[in-house]
Amino acid sequence: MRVRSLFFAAYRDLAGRGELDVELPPGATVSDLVAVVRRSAERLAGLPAQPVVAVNQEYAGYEQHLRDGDEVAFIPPVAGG
Amino acid sequence: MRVRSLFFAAYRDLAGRGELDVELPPGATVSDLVAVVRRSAERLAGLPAQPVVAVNQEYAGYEQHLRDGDEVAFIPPVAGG
Amino acid sequence: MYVQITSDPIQVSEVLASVGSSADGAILLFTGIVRNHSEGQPVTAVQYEAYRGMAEQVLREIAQEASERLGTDRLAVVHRVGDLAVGDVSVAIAVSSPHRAESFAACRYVIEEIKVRLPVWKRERFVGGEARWAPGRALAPSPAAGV
Amino acid sequence: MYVQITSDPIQVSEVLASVGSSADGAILLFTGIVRNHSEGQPVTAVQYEAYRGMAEQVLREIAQEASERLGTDRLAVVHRVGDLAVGDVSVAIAVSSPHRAESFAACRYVIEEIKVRLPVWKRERFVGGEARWAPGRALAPSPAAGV
Repeated sequence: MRVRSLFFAAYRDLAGRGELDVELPPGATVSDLVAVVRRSAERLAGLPAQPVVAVNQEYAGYEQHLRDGDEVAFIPPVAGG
Repeated sequence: MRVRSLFFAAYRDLAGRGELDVELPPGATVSDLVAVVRRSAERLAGLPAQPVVAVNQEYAGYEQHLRDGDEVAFIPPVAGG
Repeated sequence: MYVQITSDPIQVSEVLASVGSSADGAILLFTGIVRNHSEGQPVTAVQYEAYRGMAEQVLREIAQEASERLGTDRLAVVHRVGDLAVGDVSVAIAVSSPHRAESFAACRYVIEEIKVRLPVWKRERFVGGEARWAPGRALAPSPAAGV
Repeated sequence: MYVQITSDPIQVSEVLASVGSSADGAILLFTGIVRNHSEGQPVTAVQYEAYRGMAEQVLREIAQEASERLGTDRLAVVHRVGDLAVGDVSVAIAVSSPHRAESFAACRYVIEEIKVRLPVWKRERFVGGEARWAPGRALAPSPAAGV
């Protein structure tokens, strides 16, 4: 299956890109995705070991299983207001 | 000496008047004034035994000594805001 | 710092505009409004009476104390007296500060102190024409003990 | 209830006017403003970036939760994104309720939750042209534990 990773703000600067499509085996979790993303490029290894993520625009835990077409956002510490 | 008593809101309705000039012996305190005022007319006996008072526009204790020309306001429970 | 007791309608936008600065990240505005009910009974209008000179002095003291909590002197408070209709603004408080915590603390302080210290009274008029002085709050410190 | 993420300047008077009713005795307005300083350094401008779709959804959730504290649905919150200058309004929150305690609690709740949950980021530009992402707040619950 394929999921789309999104990088915002400081993470986008770090990644050098705002999006990354990732191929994952069926049954993969958020945890698996984060590991794959961090290994996929040298600059992406600079992401925190456990960044906050949102799956399809909802904050998600690392055990959550992903599905084909999911949108997984890597959320840096927020600074709104 | 002579002091001026002021009655506001519910106390004015009770007193049937907004002001009352009172003659007091030298050295009289707020406590003395309140006693004299409460005795001075039947309707004024309806005032609380110890109403909050302000002397010359500052909240005052009952032991405070009064001086000729002082303005003593009888302050009902407040309801601003 | 701007403090006023007035019988004119309160211009909320002016009160708000009187605070703020380029150093401030937070502005807070509180307005008290004449409600159409009081303790379950429908209210048609109210009348605020003040011990005018003292009320101005007490309001200034409250503003001064709040300003210390605020950390700035960018604070405005206006209390209206006289005849008000439902929906009219009876009090407006505006504050600004670099960070929000101070604005919330100072704004709340002003309205809470007004409720217990300001020599102002409210006469509520009910449907049918009956009117009565709103049950107020006695000052916390006992006068016998010396306020 | 009115909730919006917008790149247009925030019309504070409209946000304020969207709350209030004849049953309400208290109206509270909070505005967040771009300060000219951040942690001791002079700031010239900021840029807010949002994960737009999610931010609107989270802001709606926050407003809903606050509305329960408020006891009314008379709540409006608007957050701006894009390029802002010093003095510009970044966020406006207006609430109204019969009594003031609920307004203070709900208004404070909205801004505190925005600060920890809303997927929005701020890039600060300093005198001399240097810019950096403002140090933000990591979400409190550990993602490993399942948010």
